[in-house]
Amino acid sequence: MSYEIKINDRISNIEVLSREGNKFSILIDKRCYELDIVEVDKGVYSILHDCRSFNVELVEAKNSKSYHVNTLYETYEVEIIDAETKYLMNRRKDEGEDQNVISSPMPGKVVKILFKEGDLVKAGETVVIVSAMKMESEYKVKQDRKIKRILVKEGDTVNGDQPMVVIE
Amino acid sequence: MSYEIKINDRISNIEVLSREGNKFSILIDKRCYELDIVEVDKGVYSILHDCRSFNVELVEAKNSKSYHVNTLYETYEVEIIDAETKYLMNRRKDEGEDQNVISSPMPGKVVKILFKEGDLVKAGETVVIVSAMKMESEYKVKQDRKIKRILVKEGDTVNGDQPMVVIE
Amino acid sequence: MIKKVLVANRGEIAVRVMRSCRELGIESVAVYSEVDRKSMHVRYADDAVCIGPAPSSESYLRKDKIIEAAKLTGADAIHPGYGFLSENADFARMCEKEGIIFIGPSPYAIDTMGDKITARKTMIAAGVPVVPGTTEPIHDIKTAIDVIMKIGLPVMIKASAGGGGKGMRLVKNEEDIISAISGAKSEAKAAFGDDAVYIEKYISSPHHIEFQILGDKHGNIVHLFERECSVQRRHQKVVEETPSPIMTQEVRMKMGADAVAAARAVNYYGAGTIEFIVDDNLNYYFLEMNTRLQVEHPITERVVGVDLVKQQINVANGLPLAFKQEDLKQTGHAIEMRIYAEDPDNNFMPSPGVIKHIREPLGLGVRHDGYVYKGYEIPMYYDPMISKLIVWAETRDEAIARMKRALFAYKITGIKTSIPYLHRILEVPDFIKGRYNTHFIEENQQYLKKQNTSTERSIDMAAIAAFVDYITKLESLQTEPNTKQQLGNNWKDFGRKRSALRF
Amino acid sequence: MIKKVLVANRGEIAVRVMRSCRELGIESVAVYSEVDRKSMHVRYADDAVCIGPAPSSESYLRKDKIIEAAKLTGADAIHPGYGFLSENADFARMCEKEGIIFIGPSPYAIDTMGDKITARKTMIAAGVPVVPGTTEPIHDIKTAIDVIMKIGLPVMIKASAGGGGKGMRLVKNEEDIISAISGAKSEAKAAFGDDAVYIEKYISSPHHIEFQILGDKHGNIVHLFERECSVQRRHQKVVEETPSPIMTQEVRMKMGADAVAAARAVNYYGAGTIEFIVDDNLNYYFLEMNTRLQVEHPITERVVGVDLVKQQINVANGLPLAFKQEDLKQTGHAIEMRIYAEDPDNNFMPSPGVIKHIREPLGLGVRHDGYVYKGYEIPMYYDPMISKLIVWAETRDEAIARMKRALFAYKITGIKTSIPYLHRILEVPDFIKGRYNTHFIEENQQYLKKQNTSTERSIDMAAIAAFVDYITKLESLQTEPNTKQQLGNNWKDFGRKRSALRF
Repeated sequence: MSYEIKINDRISNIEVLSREGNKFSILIDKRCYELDIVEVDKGVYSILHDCRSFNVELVEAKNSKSYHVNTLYETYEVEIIDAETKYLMNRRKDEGEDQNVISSPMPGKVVKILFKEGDLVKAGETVVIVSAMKMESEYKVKQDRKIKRILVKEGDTVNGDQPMVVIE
Repeated sequence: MSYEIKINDRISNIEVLSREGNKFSILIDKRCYELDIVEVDKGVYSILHDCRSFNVELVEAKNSKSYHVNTLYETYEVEIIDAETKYLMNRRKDEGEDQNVISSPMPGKVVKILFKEGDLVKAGETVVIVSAMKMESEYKVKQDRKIKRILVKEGDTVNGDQPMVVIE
Repeated sequence: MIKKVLVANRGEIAVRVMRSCRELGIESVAVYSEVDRKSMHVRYADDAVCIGPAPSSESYLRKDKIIEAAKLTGADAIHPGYGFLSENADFARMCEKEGIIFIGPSPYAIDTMGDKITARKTMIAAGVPVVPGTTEPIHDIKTAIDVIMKIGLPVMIKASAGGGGKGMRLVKNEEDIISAISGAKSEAKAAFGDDAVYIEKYISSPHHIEFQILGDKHGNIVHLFERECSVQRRHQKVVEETPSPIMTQEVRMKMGADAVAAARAVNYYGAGTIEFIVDDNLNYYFLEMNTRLQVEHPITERVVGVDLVKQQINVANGLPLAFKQEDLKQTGHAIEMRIYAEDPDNNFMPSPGVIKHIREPLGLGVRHDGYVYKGYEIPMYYDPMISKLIVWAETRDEAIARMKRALFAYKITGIKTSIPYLHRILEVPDFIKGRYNTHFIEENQQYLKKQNTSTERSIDMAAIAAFVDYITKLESLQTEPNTKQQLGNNWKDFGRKRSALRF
Repeated sequence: MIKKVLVANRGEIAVRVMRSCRELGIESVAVYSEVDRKSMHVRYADDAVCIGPAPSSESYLRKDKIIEAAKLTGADAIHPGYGFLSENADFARMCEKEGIIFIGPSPYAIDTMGDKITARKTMIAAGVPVVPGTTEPIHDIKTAIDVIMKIGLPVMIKASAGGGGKGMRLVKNEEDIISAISGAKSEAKAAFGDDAVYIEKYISSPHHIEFQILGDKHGNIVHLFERECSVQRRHQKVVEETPSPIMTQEVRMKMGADAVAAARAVNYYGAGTIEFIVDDNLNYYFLEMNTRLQVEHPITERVVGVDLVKQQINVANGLPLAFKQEDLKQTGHAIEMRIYAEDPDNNFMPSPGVIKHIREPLGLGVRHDGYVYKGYEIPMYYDPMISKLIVWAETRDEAIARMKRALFAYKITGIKTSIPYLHRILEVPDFIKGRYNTHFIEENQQYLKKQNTSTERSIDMAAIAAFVDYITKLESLQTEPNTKQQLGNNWKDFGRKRSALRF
């Protein structure tokens, strides 16, 4: 069964042609790889291809189908696109969701919220300031926007990827 | 609810009197401990008692109720004795099970089996030889016995605690 | 003699101090904030006391609670580490008053060196060179010219009343002096209504070089040579090395003697650091003194072969230094790099979070001073430094190669770290040549930006690993759960099984 | 110049060799047996080739497969590590024939030093002291007395035809010589029908001291001082240190010169070790030469400041040594302890298994050369050594304290290890004093047995941790499983949920 897989911005077709123990034959787009793949520790893979030794580390991202993937020098965002994901991606496109949310990419503390619900914000203005590890990060809007909902208050602790402000 | 717990050869009564987050009040025999207990990694516990910092590491042993426990300099075998365990312990006593089995305490390879089923073995004689890490270990009987069943054959790979020979 | 040391700090430095205590047979006490309950220093210590909520102002900076913890646990000494209360003279005084040994210099030395103006005056009196400049405003051109000729070019002329670059002139050539003074003066007059100016030596390519010193309570002071700390980002040191690649033995001896003189001027005891600003011609000027252990102390430990924390404790115990200046020498080359929980490819955004997996670099010539472990959550309240990688080798080139090897083997997942950025620093030609100053990072942006090293194959391998992980999960999900294996035989027999949970 | 090195080994030494290759910019190739697919050397290498099933005879000892792997991956050199094929002259010859550089000495040197009798003769010819003794059987008492007077007391008299202790006599005092010879002869006659005897110098408290040497292909040979290896259990080294606590500078220089002479006698190049047996008066005798890197080489690396693997590669490349004897010196003190997967409290039973959790010791002066990691299963087919802990300090006392600190911080669960046993060695008075010989372990059994350090409180803590773990599991089992959290929101939506599995 063939899947679609998204690596950063590249979308590829991927399919396991055959498998015997840890020996895989995998087709990705038109490239066929004969591989020896073992998981040496939770999320840590050792892959041998043509005698070359690759180490790949996975951390599950927002759900069980998306990963942060580290190779020797690079980090990739990988997502397996199944029917569900496609559906969600389409819905997201239709509803314009997500682009309208200001989220904190890291855990931190909300230091300041500079607007209130209903306010109009000019492009480039800072909406919210989050502090983590003695550093403050400002979250701005790129275009003129209106504050629809504010989901946090000053002093709140937020997690990574937690939505803070909904704009329209 | 009070449990019985076996630490090496000591059997104690143990009970959580109260718990609030990671603060525990625990009664063991007649000793009451006020403790701050957190699991810092899977099976690795940090315990604070009267400002003293203890590090305890657990490895599950033969089932979910028994542990190998490492403290700073010591290793203990700990088993929680619930109704089931008591039942099994009694049955074991009645049937004389387990004492009649020669098991390998470590993974290894069966190098030699010196008797066959039905043979009579004299006290001190070696029944089976297992090899691991370039070292051979001999398993003997302490008293005159009869070989009831042989569960492995020469060349077999055995796991830790795997029964090899049943004697009577 | 000290029997039990409370370490008033957290993170790698707390663990590092406790290690030396353990080697000396001294017990250690950890203090921790509520979010640091699982922190390594709590696990490593013999005793541990909670001193308050996460914000430093409510815990690690609370002098009263720390003293209280020392009394509760019977600690007879306090080591402040670096940061937090390490350069707080009041805290040192409080310890003294409570009969607890403060492992650090006298409150007098902290105070004197802590105030920039007092420190500068003290250094001038001690004959230690400071950045030449006027201390009084100058109004007439002739005095200005005299002063400039005395200081020597280049100089910076600054409006006394000034700010924001107004009335500032950099003078490099003699023929520009008069026009520069006139220009600065008239600009200052126009902007601030006051034409007075200051003149200061301008150091165009400054190097930050510091000297480690050690003094005892018997008046003995030695230096342990220099550390080159010019690789800085936003005034934060990123790489430190010793010996400095620009140093000569002659200048080293002179600077060392001046560092000792600087320390002697405040009757210094304990470990301290004299920071100098140095130009390309190795003219050097006192910048400030850090009256504590530095983050980068391990490179000195490695090259000189001395455990600085043990020395601090010995001095606090009133012992004389065990060595004289002539006993000390530098062997080989050491480099330190600081690993931060931050995303170097996204404006160095801090990256707190849970360590999912960690593999620390090991082997010949590598020291790794850290405190995080698998499963540990790096809190968002403190400094993002998670560890320090220190390598030693016979030569600088070999040390660089070794550092690359160590960075290659250092794996952390779950958070972003500065490791890829540090890799890139080691590839910058100016760094390799040892020709760099404090402008290094800003001048080498083109080398330090994220390079695209992706090949089609490496992208494919990333995709394949994720895909295989996914389908393996899917398969195990579609198989009937094997509860028996997970929970041991006995659960099932007793019909307790509700479902199989991960624990 | 060598571009790619195949490491014909596994475990810590394979990783250690690859580290130096990486620093030199040389690619590395791992070979592995079927059970070693997940082993660290496979993960660390640039290339990896499977060479057969688990038993060494079918993989790591298969010369043909290893050469084949080198050709397949384009490796131009092979490093044999220690053990396996490292002292196999045939393998060295095969490499040569196939145009692959063998990183080690010449086949001639391996052969000569590999045969005990040839080696002894070669050493006598080179003027290197060997254990004094007769090589021909002696029949008459007068000759025997002459020989004994020449060798000096004490001596061991052994029946030529003998065995099993029959006809053996230890002579310590001059007045016992005649009766001992007569007794031995008549006992030999009675037992074997032959009264001929051998006489050999008896070393009552032997020390095992070895010298590291390095030679190049241009006839330069230096020594890198001694390693004291007298702490042995069943002829296996357990602790090594340098400098030797019994060595004097004078004897060191003499032994070093003899070690160089020994190596020169076989035109040695590469790294090698001359083992000596030494008595309490520092009389020393050649024992054997190891024509390879030793397990304990890191203590020399630390105290002399030289990367021995890099030196081996440089020599193999035909480069001359970069230093002369007078450039080398010892700084401080280093100790190595070997960590085995074995149960010291159960007759040193091997303990293969899965590493559940590992925390490696770090910090100032600690090097840890290992290869296991969390989740790794130590196979039952190979040597039980899992890592080596090497510490350095200014003095021997400090090094011992540091080793204790490192052992304290070194945590492995899932298997039994020798760590508690090593701890006890460091507490033995004779070890602390540095007064020990090869009888150390057997003479100090009372200190080395498991001590009961349990207190009621520590037993209670063990019980409590297990109990809390148990009831936490029980609770989560009795709660409705929160599938959502475990698998992400999306699973549920699509009704794929069958059960919650741990993955």
